[in-house]
Amino acid sequence: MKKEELQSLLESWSLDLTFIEGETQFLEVEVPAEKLSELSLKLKEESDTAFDYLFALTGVDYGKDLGVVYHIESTTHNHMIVLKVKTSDRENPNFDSVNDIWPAAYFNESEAYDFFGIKFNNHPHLTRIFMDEDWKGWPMRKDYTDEFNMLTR
Amino acid sequence: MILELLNQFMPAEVAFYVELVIIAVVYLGVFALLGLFLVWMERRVAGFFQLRLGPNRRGPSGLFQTVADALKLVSKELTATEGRDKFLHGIAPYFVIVAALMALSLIPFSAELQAFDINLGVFFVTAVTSIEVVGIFLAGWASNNKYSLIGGMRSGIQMISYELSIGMTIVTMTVLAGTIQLSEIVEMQRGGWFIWTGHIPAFIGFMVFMIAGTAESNRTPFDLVEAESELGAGFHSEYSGMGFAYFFLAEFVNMFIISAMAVTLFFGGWLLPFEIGADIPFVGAIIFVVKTLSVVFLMMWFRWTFPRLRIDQLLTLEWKYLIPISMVNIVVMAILVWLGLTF
Amino acid sequence: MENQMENQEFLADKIRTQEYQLNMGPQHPATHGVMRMILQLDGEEIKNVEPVLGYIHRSIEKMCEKSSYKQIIHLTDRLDYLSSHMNNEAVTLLVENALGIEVNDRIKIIRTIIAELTRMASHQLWWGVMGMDTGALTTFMYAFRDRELINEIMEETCGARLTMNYNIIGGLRYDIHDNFVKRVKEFIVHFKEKLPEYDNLLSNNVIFRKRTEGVGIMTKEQVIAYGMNGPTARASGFECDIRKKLPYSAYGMVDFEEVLRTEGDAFARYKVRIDEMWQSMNIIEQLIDKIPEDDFRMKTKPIIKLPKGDFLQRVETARGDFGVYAMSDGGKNPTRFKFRSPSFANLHGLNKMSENTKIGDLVVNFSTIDVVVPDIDR
Amino acid sequence: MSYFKDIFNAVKTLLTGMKITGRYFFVNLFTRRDVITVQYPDNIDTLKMHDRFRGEVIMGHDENNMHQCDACTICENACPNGTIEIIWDKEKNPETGKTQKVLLNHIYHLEMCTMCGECIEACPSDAIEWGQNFHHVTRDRSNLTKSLNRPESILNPNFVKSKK
Repeated sequence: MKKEELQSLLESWSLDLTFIEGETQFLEVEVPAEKLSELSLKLKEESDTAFDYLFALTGVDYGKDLGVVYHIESTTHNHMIVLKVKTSDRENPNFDSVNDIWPAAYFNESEAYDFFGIKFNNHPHLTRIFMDEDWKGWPMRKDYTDEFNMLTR
Repeated sequence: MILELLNQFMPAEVAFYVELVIIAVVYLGVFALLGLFLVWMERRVAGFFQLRLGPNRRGPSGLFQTVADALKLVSKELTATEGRDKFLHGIAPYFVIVAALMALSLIPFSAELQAFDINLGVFFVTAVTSIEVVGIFLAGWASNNKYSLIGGMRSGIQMISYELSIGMTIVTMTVLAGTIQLSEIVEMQRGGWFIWTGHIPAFIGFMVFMIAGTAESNRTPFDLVEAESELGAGFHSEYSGMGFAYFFLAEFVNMFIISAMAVTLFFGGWLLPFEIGADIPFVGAIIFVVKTLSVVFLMMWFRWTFPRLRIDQLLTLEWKYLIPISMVNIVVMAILVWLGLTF
Repeated sequence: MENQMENQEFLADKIRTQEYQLNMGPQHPATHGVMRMILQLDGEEIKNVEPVLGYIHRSIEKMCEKSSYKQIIHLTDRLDYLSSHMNNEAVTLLVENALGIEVNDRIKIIRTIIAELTRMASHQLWWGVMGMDTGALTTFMYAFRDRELINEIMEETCGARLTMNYNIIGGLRYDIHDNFVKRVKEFIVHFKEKLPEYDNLLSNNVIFRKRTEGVGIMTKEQVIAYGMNGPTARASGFECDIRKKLPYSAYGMVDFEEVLRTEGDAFARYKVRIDEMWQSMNIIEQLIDKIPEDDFRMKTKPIIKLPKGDFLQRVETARGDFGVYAMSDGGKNPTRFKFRSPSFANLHGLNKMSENTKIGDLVVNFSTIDVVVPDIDR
Repeated sequence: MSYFKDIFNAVKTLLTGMKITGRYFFVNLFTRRDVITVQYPDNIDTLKMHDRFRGEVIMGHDENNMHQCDACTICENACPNGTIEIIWDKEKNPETGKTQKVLLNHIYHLEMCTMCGECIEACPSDAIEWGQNFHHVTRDRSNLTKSLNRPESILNPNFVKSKK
């Protein structure tokens, strides 16, 4: 499905989505955090979209907001969509887990938690997978200070 | 011979015990040298199989490399896990090494060179070699390490199973030989090696013996007890220094014993075909060692070619293939001997 | 008789058995690096596998945020070091596509040839290690014999054997060496002779077959759900070859087959990689005589700044679908640089694959999903 | 029947494998033809690396002990790891009377270098280049911190800053 067709289809679902304008590679959709799991499930279940392959799940620190970017692909239609969720809550960022929809999110959500401190509700086993269990702070956040920074001299 | 020499200058009883001590010391020396030589041979052979040279720096063709390694092992600190069963952990290597030594004493190197020629020969060897499993099992159990424990458990399953088909093959051959005294078995082959006179069942018996023997000595494709890629080092994970060296040497000497048994049972021991060179003294021993090393080489060839089996496949192979085959083999052999169809 | 049976059942109830945990790794020969797996075992049978990651986490993504785009390239060498060229290519293609730099055919073809050589070298190493994991130690050296020739070619042309860092934005670091074409052709002749040996030594071996066939079966649906990719997923019939799906570099110019199998077991995963080596040779043979005379690098600006926006570039590395996701605010450095690593994605399936299998099967399964631990940990 | 067929096929495949390894064994036993390993410290004199081999970064000096580095610090900035440190001073050129940068010490931390080549790529005057030496083994890490310009070396007065 083409980018435009996909956009019009998604608009008809009336889920309060914002589409990012401009020259983007794929259709980029900004989703309100509370609608994420509803939209995800619909994207996967609907036969027109059939987004069944979670390609990448990226935690992002936008400076002020924290967010997660989902690259989701359909193996039947070969189209891709980018979902973005954001929250301005830096103390306790919280999204719904998509682990039950795409099991591929299992480690990826742990990774986002590990690096950005983003919590995912209903994730079965959210741990710090790369850093030590007792690591202080969220290292990939922009405001994280690293006393042993090798890069800036 | 030694006894006569000793009798000249000491009482007969003392001489008897002194002789035993001398023989024991000689066998210990042979054991150590044999082990070191086989380790060197394995490494060198593995080198050629793997398109490399193997040890070639110390001594001629790297012959002293293993000596250096042994010295290193002796000088190493002994470390062990906390919470191990100290007594069993300490005693386990000796089970293995004593079993190997006892079996070695029965090997008929030539008509003259056999320390201990009892009429139960073959039976005694199988009995003694099966003690080894106790040592390996204890090592696995006492180490307080799960990898060792799994290795020990596997060894229990594996060695007891494969003991059966080894035993059956030996029975097959004793049906042909009519005796279980090792020196007599060799003497029976003066007219022709058993692999020739026993033709089909003997050949099948040899194959079964080689497979089961490889499994008995815990070598690839049956090295599940150690299974480097699965268990690290298996039962001897927690042994260092001499403890490890004992296991290591015993493994190689066991390989030698299995091969020596194969040579005795199938390839006429110290005899050459058509009695060539039968009169020259000590040539028999050389012939025997050369033959045994060829069989050892065959086992090394297996090791450096085949992947390892899985534990359930190991048992499938034993119980579904080797045991039925060797059972039928005994019957076939018995019929052949009864009908006089052997050569 | 019946009585006896009853007694036995009674005994089986009485013997107290217990599941136990086994730490496999971080220093374990089968984990191919420093990775730990916590196994929940019932005797020899595996009930659960839980990978513990991060032993060689180097925060490359964080380093990328502080590096310029030129400097990022050499960091990607250190992710999946066995397909370092393809990783470099992903970053260069990302920047080139974002800036609208169209490289000439010479660059494209050379990149593709070197990528395929790297893929073969990677698969050769994997084959050797696969043999070692199943216990056939000799395969390792045979694989290295052939891999050494590729590394020689790389060293002569790129200057390094493994972390080549040969791609730069807008072209290649050096032109190909004078001997390059000759040596590659020699290698193809040599390897066509030696690849059947791989089959005879390992693939057809009855023990190896028994160890791999029917082990760790993954269906196509499972593979997609777990986000698996690369040869591992193609063994279950999932068409996920980026070279076919979204052709980049010179893959559009060549005619090759996407290797697919439907069994989904360990042997299928094994066989896919063996067949991919044939396909790689096929691709190189088609391209090696077609390298046009041209510049080996395009003109680029000295300081590279990406336009504002998000960019994604996917390439097919030896392990699968490698994605680079860059978020730029228009500056010299990216604000977020994410590597979607194929090994990490393939790891998701390990638990499912190893359900109710033996410890030996876990080693085989782990070997056939072919992870490179630095690629997981990043 | 398939029982025996299985056994037969199994033995056949095993023998095929043994044939391959056996062939290599006997070839290597008698001729050493297929041996692929190299006897490393023995061939140290004859071992030659490829011209492009990236062993370390060196600075070329000509016969008059002159180098081409005018301490522009472009390489220092291009390095992703902070491997290069350049210590320079301003000095008056006696001939022209202009003050110009003079290289005092081009410090190269080999222990931090990843051989990415960005510095050599960036250098506008081809002052630094790849060296093929790979014998970097040392007992003390401080030996790996090297000064690339030789003592008493001066800037080549005829050097041209060629923009790449």
